[in-house]
Amino acid sequence: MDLGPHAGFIIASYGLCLATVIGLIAWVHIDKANQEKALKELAAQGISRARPDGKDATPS
Amino acid sequence: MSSWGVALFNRDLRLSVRIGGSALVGVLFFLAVVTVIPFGVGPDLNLLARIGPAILWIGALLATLLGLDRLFQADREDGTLDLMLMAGRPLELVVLIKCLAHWVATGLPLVVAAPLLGIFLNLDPVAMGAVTLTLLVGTPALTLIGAIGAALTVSLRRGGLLLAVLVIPLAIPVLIFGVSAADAAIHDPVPFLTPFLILTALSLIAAVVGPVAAAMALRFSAD
Amino acid sequence: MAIWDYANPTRFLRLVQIVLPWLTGLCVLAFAAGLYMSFFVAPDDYQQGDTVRIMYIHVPAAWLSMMCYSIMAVSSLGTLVWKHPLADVSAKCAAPIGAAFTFMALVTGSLWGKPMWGTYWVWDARLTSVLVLLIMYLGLMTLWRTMEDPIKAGKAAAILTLVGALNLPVIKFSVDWWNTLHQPASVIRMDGPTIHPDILWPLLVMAVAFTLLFFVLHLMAMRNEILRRRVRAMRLRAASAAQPGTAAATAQPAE
Amino acid sequence: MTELPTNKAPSIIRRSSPLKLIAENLTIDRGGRRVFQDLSFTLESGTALVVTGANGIGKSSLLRTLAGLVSLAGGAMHVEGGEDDRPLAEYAHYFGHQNAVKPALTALENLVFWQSFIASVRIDAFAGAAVPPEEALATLGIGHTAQLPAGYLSAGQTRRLALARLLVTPRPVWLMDEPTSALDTASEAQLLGLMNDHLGSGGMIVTATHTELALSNTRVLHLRAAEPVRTLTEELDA
Repeated sequence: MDLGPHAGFIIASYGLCLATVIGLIAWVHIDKANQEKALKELAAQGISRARPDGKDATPS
Repeated sequence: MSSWGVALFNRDLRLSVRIGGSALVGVLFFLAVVTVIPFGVGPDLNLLARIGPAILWIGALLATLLGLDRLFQADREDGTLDLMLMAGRPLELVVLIKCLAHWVATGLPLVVAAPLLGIFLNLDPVAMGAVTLTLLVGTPALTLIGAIGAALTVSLRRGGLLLAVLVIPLAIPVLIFGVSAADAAIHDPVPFLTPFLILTALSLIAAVVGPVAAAMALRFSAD
Repeated sequence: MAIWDYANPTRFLRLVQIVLPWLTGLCVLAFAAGLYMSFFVAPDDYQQGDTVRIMYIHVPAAWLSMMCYSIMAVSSLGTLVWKHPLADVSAKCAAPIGAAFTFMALVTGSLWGKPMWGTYWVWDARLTSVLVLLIMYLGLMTLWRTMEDPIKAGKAAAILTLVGALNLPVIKFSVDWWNTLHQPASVIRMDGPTIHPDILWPLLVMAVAFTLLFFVLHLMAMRNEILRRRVRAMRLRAASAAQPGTAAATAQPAE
Repeated sequence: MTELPTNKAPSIIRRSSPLKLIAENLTIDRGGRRVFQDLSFTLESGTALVVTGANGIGKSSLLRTLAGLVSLAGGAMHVEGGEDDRPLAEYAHYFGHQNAVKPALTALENLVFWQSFIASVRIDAFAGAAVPPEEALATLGIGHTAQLPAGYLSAGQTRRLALARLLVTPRPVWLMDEPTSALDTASEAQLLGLMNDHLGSGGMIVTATHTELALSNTRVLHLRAAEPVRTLTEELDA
């Protein structure tokens, strides 16, 4: 299709948005991988996640 | 205000006067900023007269921000803040009084210095009076809004820069109406009174929102 | 209440596990439909030509930049007033996403403005407000990063978010006022009921797609944040377990 | 027939019950870590509670919690026998590691400020009275420094200046974290004297300390690490 005389601007807009969204998705995935790796390492050290009193340790 | 308020006000004022003459440093910084601008935009007196109010306002904003990071930090570092939290006085009022003392020590000297610096910027007497008047009404708002940033960054070792980043967006309306009112007095597209009254309203709103938010942040910071 | 059922992070994570695939699928479908419509169905604007197609990402991005801040403001109330345990997680995770959408809105706005108004940037009330919004997002993110303790940081950021929410309308109003003072309205406005249905439908579909994208990213980021706090709690426990109670001389700083 | 002592009637009605500090199931978290949980105790008027335990066990945190500076994750605390809606923090003086002394102000200015700033507690069950600032400085042996900027004071003198704060405003509960630090033996004896006087006038003291304090009427609260969650394990009368 033909985007007319301002094709460059349109492609640049969509391209930058795509790049930003890909950046966000990559951030979320890399972050997830990092946290899961850390959790695995801690579990390997034998540190349990739950507290002895049964309460969850995460945000209080 | 009862005696404890007066005692707090006097103490804070005395501290700012005795420690390093913070008023003097603020005014010197103000002078430095105003001196630097003509080097940036060129020595065209007409141009300077036109943007003079804006320069003075931006200088005042920066000078105010510069001194704000110690507003609560000094009290936190030596344990004073803990005692203030349990003194049985309304923390919002404590913040308001501290802001008032801080403004008298650092903001008021800027207002006094503004007419003198106006001479460098080729401002005519009317413009000088207008800028000074808007600064007098508007700088308390800067201090009060800045108090929120100061309270939020009180536990950070180097919070000064972050404070400026957090506070500047909040200070934009004050700047807009301050400069507009001063401009309106010089070449009037609008009457002076409209932006001036809005500026006054902003200061009054800041006198409520600032202490409430800052007090809340200080309570959390003790944890 | 339903929200309180998911106050427990573990239960929340389980919910995310179930909802996320569906939401992602819907989001992809919506984007496919939206992009197809905006490129092949929607007509050229007689005045703006093909550049009108930028609108299909610009307007949803701008809408999300506002919605995201609203979600942060509500989450902040959740932190300060209702003390919901996931509220500050939600607020913290919304900030980078909101900043990204605000950035998109600004960039596409500039790229749209250049062919239309002949300049990348005007100090128009809307653009300026969005720029201030971006600075506020970035400031909030910095505040979160600088504070070590996530709970303290959450409270501080919640206060700032609420003050910002009060301030945004004031900024909009003052910039509007300032703008009319300095340059009388000369900017083309694309709003109101004049939008033709051929343009409106792709726009709505894209808005839905963007909103879905936001929720997908937000849920994923929240899950990561919960995991991060879990890691933090476990590391703290690891540190205190390695230190028998009697020998240590450091553990608790007397701040 | 004698006149009825009408003017005395109100005081009979107002006669309050003795002061009592009650803490129930205190639980606190700091930085996502539980410091202690379900800690309960009551403290009667004229008694001192000595909190002992290893470093980092949460002694300072307990005192800061009682001072209202750390938010509770669970439990409640209040003072019985005073005004109803007043939080514990406003009955208490906190004497922590930091002195809250401004070096730029004179010793007297520091003290006068705290006297007027901190709200005093006047209730029947507590006989403590406000000591004039000059007198408080003299009592602590730093009367000669009254007009000196506090920055010129030695560490021990600054500590005593901080202590003088507790005398100029009467408040029934003293929360003292390592009160003897930076004090020499003579000043320590003086501090003990002041603490005993405070107990004698119906006050209460909660103190965290490593050294033995010869206080008149003490109870001991020993914090011990219960693996891996730290809880209060025993409460003894000394």
